[in-house]
Amino acid sequence: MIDKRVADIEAAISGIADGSTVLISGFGDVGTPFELLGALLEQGARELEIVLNNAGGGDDAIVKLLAAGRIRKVVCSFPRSSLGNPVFDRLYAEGKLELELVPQGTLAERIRAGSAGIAGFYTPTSAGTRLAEGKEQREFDGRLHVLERPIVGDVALVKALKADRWGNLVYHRAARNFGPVMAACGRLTIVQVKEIVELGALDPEQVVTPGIFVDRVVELGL
Amino acid sequence: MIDKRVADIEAAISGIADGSTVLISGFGDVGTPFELLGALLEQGARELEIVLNNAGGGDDAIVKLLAAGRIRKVVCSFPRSSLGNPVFDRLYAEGKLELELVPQGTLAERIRAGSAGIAGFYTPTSAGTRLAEGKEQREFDGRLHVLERPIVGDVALVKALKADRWGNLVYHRAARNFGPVMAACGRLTIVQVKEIVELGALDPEQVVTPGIFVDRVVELGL
Amino acid sequence: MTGLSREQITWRVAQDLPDGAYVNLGIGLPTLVPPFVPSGREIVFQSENGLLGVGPAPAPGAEDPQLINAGKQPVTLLPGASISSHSDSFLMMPGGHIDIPLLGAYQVSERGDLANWMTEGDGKPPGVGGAMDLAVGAKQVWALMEHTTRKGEPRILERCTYELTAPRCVTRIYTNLAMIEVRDGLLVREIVEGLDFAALQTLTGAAIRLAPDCRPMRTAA
Amino acid sequence: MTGLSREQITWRVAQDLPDGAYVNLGIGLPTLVPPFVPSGREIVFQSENGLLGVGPAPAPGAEDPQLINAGKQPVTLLPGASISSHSDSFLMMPGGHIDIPLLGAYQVSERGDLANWMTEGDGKPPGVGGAMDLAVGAKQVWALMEHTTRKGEPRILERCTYELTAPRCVTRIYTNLAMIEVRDGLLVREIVEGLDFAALQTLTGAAIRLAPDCRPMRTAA
Repeated sequence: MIDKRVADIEAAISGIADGSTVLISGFGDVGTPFELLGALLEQGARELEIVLNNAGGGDDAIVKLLAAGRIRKVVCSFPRSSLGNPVFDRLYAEGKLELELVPQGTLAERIRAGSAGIAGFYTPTSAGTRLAEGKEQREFDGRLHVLERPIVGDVALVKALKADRWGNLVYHRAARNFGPVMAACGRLTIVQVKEIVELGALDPEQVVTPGIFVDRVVELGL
Repeated sequence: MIDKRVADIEAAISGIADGSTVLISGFGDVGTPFELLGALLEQGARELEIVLNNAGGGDDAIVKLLAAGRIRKVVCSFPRSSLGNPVFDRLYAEGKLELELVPQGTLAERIRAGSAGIAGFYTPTSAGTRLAEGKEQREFDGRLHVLERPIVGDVALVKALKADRWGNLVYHRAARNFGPVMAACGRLTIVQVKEIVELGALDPEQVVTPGIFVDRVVELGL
Repeated sequence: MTGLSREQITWRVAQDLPDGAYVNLGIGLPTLVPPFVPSGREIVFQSENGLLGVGPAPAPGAEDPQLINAGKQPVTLLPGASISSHSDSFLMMPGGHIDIPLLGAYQVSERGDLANWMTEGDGKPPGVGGAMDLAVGAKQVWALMEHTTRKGEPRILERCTYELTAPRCVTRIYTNLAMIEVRDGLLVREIVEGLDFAALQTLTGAAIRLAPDCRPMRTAA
Repeated sequence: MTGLSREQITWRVAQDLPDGAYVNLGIGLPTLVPPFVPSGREIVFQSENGLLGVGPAPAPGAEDPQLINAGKQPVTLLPGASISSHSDSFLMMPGGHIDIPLLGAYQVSERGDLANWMTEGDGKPPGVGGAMDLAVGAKQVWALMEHTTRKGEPRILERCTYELTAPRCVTRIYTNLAMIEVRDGLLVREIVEGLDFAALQTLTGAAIRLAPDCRPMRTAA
């Protein structure tokens, strides 16, 4: 029997190795699996490379992971927060944190490529800018493009609305954002949901993330 | 006001120019817009390049377009039908029809790339086979990949279940197949649906093809 | 010369959005545009985080905290709206499906280069967000900006001095002083009342041309 | 020597599918596998045309004509099933999400090259379908085939003579005569009753090795 439900958040987050690349869903606070990140803080894995759109702010769990020295590298599009992120700013200024800045759409597409077995793609985004430096640039149809390589996550941490025991997922409103693309890309995909429903309760037409991409789901009621 | 509804199938299909590249949704008969294709037969455009998974069979509208000499080139993954397609076979054998054979997943991905402004991507599919001949092949991480270029449709003909006046679409079961990816890729996307519903009747979470990709919808009741 | 207020700039932009257009709203000034769309026009506003058909701000207390725009402000959805994942949402920009991205700008060059993501070091790490994705692909890109910096230095230049977001992408510039088309250089289509062309040239870091039909810049009555 | 029937080959394959596996069913022999999965195991069958969680054939008269598998036969969906577009469905193959594609084969080479899409000219245009996509990406690819052609010529060869679907992809071969692992050459794990290793070698176009624990090939009781 396929049963991806786990009893609690500690079980959900167990087994993440030092040095892992961890994809984290969310756009700002929305769709960000803060409870899984809190458990990751307890779990103890170090030297992590995290891939996410923003990089935390205020006193959220991402900032706490940064402050605890657990993050080696951040791959993101926008490491600034309206709440401020002095921990990030300090670590970055001191050279203690590697930052790879990636345009938001390119970030999503590189993760999708990782999930799809695509070894690279040519996008016009960032061509002719500083972010293309050091990358192969090539003209197609008279226009400059940048070769972007895939991102593959050892782990993906995702927040969704509902799951079933096969790991099928649906999301709420703008909390969908990076969830589907990251869930498909994690070698180990761990999902926190508000509610686990009976198998068959999700209409096959309305499943957004098919269970094939998901390894563990934990119900948190939020 | 945005109103993509058109009164009848002739209005839906109007304005397709000779020499157009026409994407046609469907996998076998399922999801294939046969009524739009019938109207295309009447409409008269010639020298068409059609992009689709199969290439018709029996006496369907694709075979009729072939028989009428309206098709210059077929880009597809599987030009064979259990119903037989002697018209295709004859035209192909006589050299009167160009065939570009593309693996099914590569076909979907090339169309997606066309819709996304991606100028090319490296896939392992077909590397080291006859279908990679003449294409750039390149090793990434010790594995051979093929550079595949995007497909862009002048026109996409798609079958869906329901639409609203903004062009939002939902599909029925396995009839989804190439619909979403082709709808997003046509410079002119024309959709036949069973039913047109009121704006707001489709749940935003459940829209499969956002209306931004759609230009015309026609209600056929089937 | 202060010219138009921020609201007046966004009002002016809103008047030019054609009925039925798909318009992305960048963060900053562009998010102020929607309320000023003339009645009778239906515009579909996209927010890069997966929303198409963004409606007005919700009534206080009626916010859905998981329904936000690119600027992380609560929004609503109109009838006809749809939700996409990030990978599906970002198909719409480089793929050319968005008719007009409205983007804030630090600098624009005379050939339409856009700089809107990075100023000279404020000591903090740079953020690019969706700026570069939005600037490529669309046939038209409209930049919204103050004509000069607070110190009075021009933001419209022969060459941008800040890092580029994308080369040769901006097709039209709306500032507090003028509306300028980027077409073989900079063509001034409108100037605010009380400013003449020569004065505008002194506030602009590249050569500008006066359109034969240049008009006073419209503002809300 | 005819060995196993088509049903017996597919029964034998079904016994090896582990509980919880995601399995793609290629057209032909593989589509016969599902009814033979031992009870108590939950296998998720994928059909390349966007179905995950394919169930048994529908009762006559209960078919949904728009719910078909890759072979264009009517199917059902199990509770837990999901529908994807073609671009999302084909993420699952080269992306390595499918645990085991079950593929029909014309020929397999001793290094695991697969030929299953094109024979020597029957005069008709070639069709590739999803064969090449399915053959790449998965850690295991199981080929299902008759051990020889109708004329008795071997289909397991040092080098395929037909056009390749993908090089070095097949990890296991189930035929009417044997189950063979592709592991530094061809390792025979099971042989049908009544056939000895030497006889199997004469029917095979490449050198085979006998596994120390080689057993008689199991069939349904």
